[in-house]
Amino acid sequence: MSLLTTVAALRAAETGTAQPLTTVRHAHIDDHPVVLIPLTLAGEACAPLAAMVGTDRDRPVLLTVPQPRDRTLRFRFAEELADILLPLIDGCRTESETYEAGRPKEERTRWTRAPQILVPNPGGIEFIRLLGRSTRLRRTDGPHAVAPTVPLLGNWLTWFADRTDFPGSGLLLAMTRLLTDHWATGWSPGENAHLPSLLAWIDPPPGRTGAEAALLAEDPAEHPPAGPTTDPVFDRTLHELTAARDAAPDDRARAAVDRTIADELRSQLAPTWELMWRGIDLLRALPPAARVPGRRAVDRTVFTHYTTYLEEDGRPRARRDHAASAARRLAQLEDAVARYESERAFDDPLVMARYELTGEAFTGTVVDRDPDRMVENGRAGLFRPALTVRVDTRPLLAVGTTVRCAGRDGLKAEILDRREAAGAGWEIDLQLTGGLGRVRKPPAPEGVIPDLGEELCWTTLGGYMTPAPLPAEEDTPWTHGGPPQPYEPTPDDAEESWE
Amino acid sequence: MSTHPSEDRLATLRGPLAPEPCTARGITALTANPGCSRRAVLDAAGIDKATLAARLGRPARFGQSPFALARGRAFEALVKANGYAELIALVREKLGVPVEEAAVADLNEVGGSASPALRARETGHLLDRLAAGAEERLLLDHPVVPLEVAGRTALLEPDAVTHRVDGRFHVVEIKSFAVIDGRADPAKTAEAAKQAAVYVIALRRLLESLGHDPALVATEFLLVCPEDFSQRPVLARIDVRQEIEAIGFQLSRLRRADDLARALPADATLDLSLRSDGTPARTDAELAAGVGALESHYTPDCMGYCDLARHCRAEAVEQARPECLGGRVRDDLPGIDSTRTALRLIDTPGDGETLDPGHAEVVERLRAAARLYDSRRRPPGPRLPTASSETSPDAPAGRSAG
Amino acid sequence: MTPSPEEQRARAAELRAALREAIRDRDRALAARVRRRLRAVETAAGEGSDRSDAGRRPPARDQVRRALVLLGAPAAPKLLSTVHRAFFDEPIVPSRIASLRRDEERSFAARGAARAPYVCAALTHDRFAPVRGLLALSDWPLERRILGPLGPRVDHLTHVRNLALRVRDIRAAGGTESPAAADLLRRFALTVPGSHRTDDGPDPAPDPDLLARAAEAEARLHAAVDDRHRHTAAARARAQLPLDRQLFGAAPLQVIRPVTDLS
Amino acid sequence: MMSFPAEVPPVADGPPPLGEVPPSGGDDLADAPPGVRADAAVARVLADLDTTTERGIVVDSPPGAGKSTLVVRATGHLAEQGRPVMIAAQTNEQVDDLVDRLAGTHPELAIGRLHAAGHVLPPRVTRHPRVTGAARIDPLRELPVVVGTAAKWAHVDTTPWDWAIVDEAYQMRSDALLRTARLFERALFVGDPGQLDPFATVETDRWTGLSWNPMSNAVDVVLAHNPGMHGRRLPVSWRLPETAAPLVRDAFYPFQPFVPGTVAADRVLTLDPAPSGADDPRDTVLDRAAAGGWGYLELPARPTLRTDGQLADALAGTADRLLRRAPLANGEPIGADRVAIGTAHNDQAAAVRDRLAALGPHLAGVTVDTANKLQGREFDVTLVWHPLSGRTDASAFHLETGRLCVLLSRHRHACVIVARAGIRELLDRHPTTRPVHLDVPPKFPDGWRAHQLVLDHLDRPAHRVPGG
Repeated sequence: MSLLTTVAALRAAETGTAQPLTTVRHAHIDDHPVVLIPLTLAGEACAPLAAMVGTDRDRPVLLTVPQPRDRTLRFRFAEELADILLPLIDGCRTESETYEAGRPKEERTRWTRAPQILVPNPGGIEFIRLLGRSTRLRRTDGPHAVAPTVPLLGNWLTWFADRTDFPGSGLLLAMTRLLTDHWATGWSPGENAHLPSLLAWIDPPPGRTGAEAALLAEDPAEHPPAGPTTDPVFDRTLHELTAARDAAPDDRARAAVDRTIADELRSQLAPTWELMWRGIDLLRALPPAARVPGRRAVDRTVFTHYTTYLEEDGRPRARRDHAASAARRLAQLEDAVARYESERAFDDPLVMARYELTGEAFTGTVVDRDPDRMVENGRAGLFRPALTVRVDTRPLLAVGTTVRCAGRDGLKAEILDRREAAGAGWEIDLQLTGGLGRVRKPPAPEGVIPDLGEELCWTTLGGYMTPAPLPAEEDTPWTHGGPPQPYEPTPDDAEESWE
Repeated sequence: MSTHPSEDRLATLRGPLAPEPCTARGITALTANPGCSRRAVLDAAGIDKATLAARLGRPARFGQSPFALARGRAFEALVKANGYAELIALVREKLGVPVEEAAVADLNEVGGSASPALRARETGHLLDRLAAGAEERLLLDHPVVPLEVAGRTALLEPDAVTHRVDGRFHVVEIKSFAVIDGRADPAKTAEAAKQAAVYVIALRRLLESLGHDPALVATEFLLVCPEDFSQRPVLARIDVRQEIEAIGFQLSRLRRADDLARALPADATLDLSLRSDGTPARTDAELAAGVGALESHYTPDCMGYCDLARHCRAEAVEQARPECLGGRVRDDLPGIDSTRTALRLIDTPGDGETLDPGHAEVVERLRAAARLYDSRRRPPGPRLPTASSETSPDAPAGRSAG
Repeated sequence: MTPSPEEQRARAAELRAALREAIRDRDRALAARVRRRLRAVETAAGEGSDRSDAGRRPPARDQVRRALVLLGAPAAPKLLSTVHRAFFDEPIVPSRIASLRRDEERSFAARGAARAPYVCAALTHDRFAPVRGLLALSDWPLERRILGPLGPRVDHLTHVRNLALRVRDIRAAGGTESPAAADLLRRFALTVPGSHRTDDGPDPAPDPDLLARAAEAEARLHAAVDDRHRHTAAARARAQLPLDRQLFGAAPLQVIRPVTDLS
Repeated sequence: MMSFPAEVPPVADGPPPLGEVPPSGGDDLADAPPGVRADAAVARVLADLDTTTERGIVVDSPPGAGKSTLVVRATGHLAEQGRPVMIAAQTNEQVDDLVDRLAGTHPELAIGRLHAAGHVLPPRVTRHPRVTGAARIDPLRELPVVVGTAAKWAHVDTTPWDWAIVDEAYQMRSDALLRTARLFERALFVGDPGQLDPFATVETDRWTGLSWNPMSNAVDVVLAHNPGMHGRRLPVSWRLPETAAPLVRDAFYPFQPFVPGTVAADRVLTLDPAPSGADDPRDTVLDRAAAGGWGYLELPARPTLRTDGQLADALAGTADRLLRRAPLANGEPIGADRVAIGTAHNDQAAAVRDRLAALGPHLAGVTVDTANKLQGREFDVTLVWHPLSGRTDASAFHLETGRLCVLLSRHRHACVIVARAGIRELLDRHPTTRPVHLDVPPKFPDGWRAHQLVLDHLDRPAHRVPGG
């Protein structure tokens, strides 16, 4: 968030139309995203009620649980969902490519595709997390046996939910977050969590402003909530229907009620299904940012790792992280946050503007350059070409700060001086300390040192630290409780009644 | 400092209807947006905000699902079924209550009557005897405890109270939200903790009025929830000293509502009563004027809990108040009370208006941001008049875009 | 022309949406009208619930009595229903238990002890009011039907013991208890100390004999105080109440003062 | 005045929250002079080092209670017995300070300073002949004492030490301890529990309630897994003057009572008289602070930006007035380097620095920094930008107890707080509301109450000066 966002929101409120927060799209939108809209039963931790799911806009699949308190019907839902999702996940494993990674570098293989699930809102992500949790520990034998696909689905859903916390990951995304990352509305963040209103702001129907359309879109009769919680008034209908189902004298009557329940649930889900695809259209219309494919490659790599894990080990994740795995995940998350923040700024001048406003970046024109500058350091001296950059706003970065150049990967400089320029603006003296190739004396390779008159953005963003190693799980020290018991699913996990 | 005149004032505002009963949930709401004068007066006068909102033309958009209500009732019944078997097992296992302790008192009814007043009296007698050590009860089921709130007596009903845990009374709250892998929804747990804190305050005042040490009521409560995805109950002890303090503080400044009510115009009314022929005693316009005379402190969070929020939001949008866009925007526009003013200050730098020196700094920053924003943004608006036909040419023609 | 099933279903869906709108607008009159039309359409489409199935089931009275005899102490409708399903194959419809006690009271008033035993009330030990939601048998002595502070616990232990013994007997006769009965036993075992063979967690299949003994052991701890309560109260009740009140409980207390006046 | 219903007891009367270090150390000497109590507490820790059968000791130290002295003495104590020790602190600044003090106190001791490659050791370290700096552990491993940052230790691979000392342990994140714990068998953890918790750049409650939550501080984690460990406490603040210690203790350390090591007469702050005729609130507030230890300059109420220019002016101007009036601490001149201005945010610090630079070079030595960066530091006089000044709401960040505690406990003589009026009303509107997690006891004192207590104190006529 930034003052820039505030300006965009003010303009949105003024014009009644959502305003862009980016110039490009920073998320990967797959060619074949799986759209999944879950509904759950009110008052329960995770009792699936229905879901609309599929990769084809014109062929949504409706799954329903006509009596959500019935354990058998719940597992039938999980099985049906598995029957849809697992082949789609498997379908990503058709082609592979090689890439170099590791230290020392080695050649590795990964799939050329990875799945992408889109849900309407963060509540949808939470549903996936909980459904994953409630199915991955099930046993496929014994008195509470479930179909083998159910715990496998649980593993996958858990994995998706775990990955979605990493900014920049495109494996499981919430539409409201995607849209609010790219547009500002004239409403508050809480109200923007309502998908129908949010889309109305961004793409209002003809003849209405976004603000008017958003207000109308709050009517639950026209625009049912995008799940997973249902409209409490709709629940009254459902409550009567499930009661009728329970009282049905025979299978034929029960089947009739089931059909009615399915119709009613479809009426609640269909509008959101349409909204999801409109959101996808809006996002696809934005040009992708330069670093989106790179982040998608990370998704494909972790997807490849997980498919391998499932084949070679396949034990479900434990209920909670142990000390070392928690710390490892925290380090990865902090690294991902830093990378994503700076990558977005490097890819998008409108995002970079947020950092310029806070003084963490500046854009200036090269007004002087000394491409052959050497500074004294022992016998050889150091090759440190110098630039003077003219900026409009008062520089806030201190002398000695290291900055990176937004347009030129790897080009790094140190601020030597800053002063008010004669006439207007300010001048900043920089010496280049990195990104010069391997040369140790002039001349620098062609085109590396910015030219006079070139306008470039410099920023403190972009320096990453490799976190220090963590102990293996079995070496957890006494300060953190010693080595944990390796996780084995217990009969209790499997038995945990789902009712 | 008699409160009578102002109580009369609040009663006059309300008209002939009986005040809305004061519940624990209502009291915990005191800690949500305590800066809102409108809400303070409406609550102190016991006005039915849902009905009021409907009369003002913007009925509240939430309510409870029959499934959620049924689930809540069913779980409490399960925990208390079979002679409180599950609850007794929990306090024995988790809190080390000895097996000898199994006496209970069902205060849902007294002598076959469910009258809250009778139950409150019975609860008082029993607590008195328990505190004095004359009797022993492990559990009191649904005791009724009075609490004086703004001149009215609220009769509060904790799910249960245990005695005999560490020698103190503990409030027990039975909630149907799940504890999954040891974790519960922190917002729901916080709401339960606040309610428990109200009960603790009420029990402490009751014991004190009976001449006992109020510290006999523990400052932690026992939360019973279903575990994971099952119906099996689990118990957690939660320290509510901070909640007791926060709610105690808000209770102590309730007098504010009286002062606010006294400042209203003489003809102001919030009377929702109906005449004998079923028509409203006061017109909607009169009600709107009465509500309008009370200053609101709208924030988007209000939409989550206040029945009147949609009315207040419409009012705030009308006035282009910055808080409509969220706390973040409001913080960026300190001292500027409308987004229209903010935009005018941004976009007309040379209109000769002398800036308030306090605003100068704000405006300078906003202008810098606006300059950058306008120079970097991509063209506004969607570029998708016929998006669907671009991406999927075979799409059926009838699909609606709205 | 009669509308097709599809048309009827569509019509019902429309009416349901209209009903929701009426509820949202708090228009009760409209809601009632729409609801009537909806019922009509649903019935025509054969969707509505058919609740006229009473004739195919044995009278609830007999079912409740059977479950109470097995349990041996006053019990709540939910438990009676569960027990009946677990040990006599079918659950008792809860709605039919609800009215049972009142029906029995009327029947007793009309025909006296002729139809005994009646399904009657358990009584509170202080005011002899009918205990909320508990049913008992009229041929049980008052001592068994009066609940003091320890009464709910002791009665639960009685239930546990009797059900455990029944399961033991079923097994002894070479049979197997129903899954519902096994489930009930497992749940009950969690509530009685000493009912598991090991300390490391609940037993997935508790030993009925051990469970019965554990329940008896805890009941013995409470017996002295509980029996005293029951006997004293029963003696008082016999002295104070006519026979019908001894069976169905004293009339409820009257509220004398308004709710808000507690001082 | 704030009024609480009589039935609700003040929080301080309750039992200490779970997981709190049980108070011990020096309490049996409650009536003894501060010096005796402090010595006894240190002696007890040293004895623990020799005798404990647990894997460690935790020592809680309120502000200025001789934490560094304890670390130096514990190091000397172990070295005397020929027991090598590794020391981990949290920042290079802290490590360099510590090395300087260690080498000054024990000039005979060979000390290794483990640092990152490319790090340039400051003169205060290099001036000691027995200090060896290195970026790798090999040349230092056999020295009796090796000091480095926790971040550097995390990359070290060598045989474990018998004892480690972890300094500023409450500032160390649990995952940093996890990375270093393999390097020692036992450890002495020293730190100030009242300061800011370490932070992470991600928000998640995935690990809340876990005893090994990687986002907790090191002490909480180590105590959760070693409940038998000794909890000790340093009972005397040598820094805080008699005017400050009771307020800081009541507001921030309700369960770790301590006393000031000095009396008012030991801490005399004198200023030249204010220029005659000028009734400048900045001078008045300085006079109040000199007389009573606290000054509260209250500017007119107004919602402001975080970087309230008038507040920055007032802080810089007051610092300017202070240094122009030839301040003396017990007769010794107070230089700009003994004055600090504390803020909540970096941009506030930058705004103050700009103003100071504009007022002249005599203010160049004044330290201006955020609470996070002022942790562990000490000055004669501090000026504080009140975290709630000009705000329209009181967020958890701004209410955080540790932030206010750091800001109000850096001074030896006097502290001037500058704020917009209206904080009382702000607090009234924003009572504590915390999300409640199972197995996570509430933190005491909570920020709301601490702020109330501090404001009650500052609002007194002896301290408060209306400004502007």
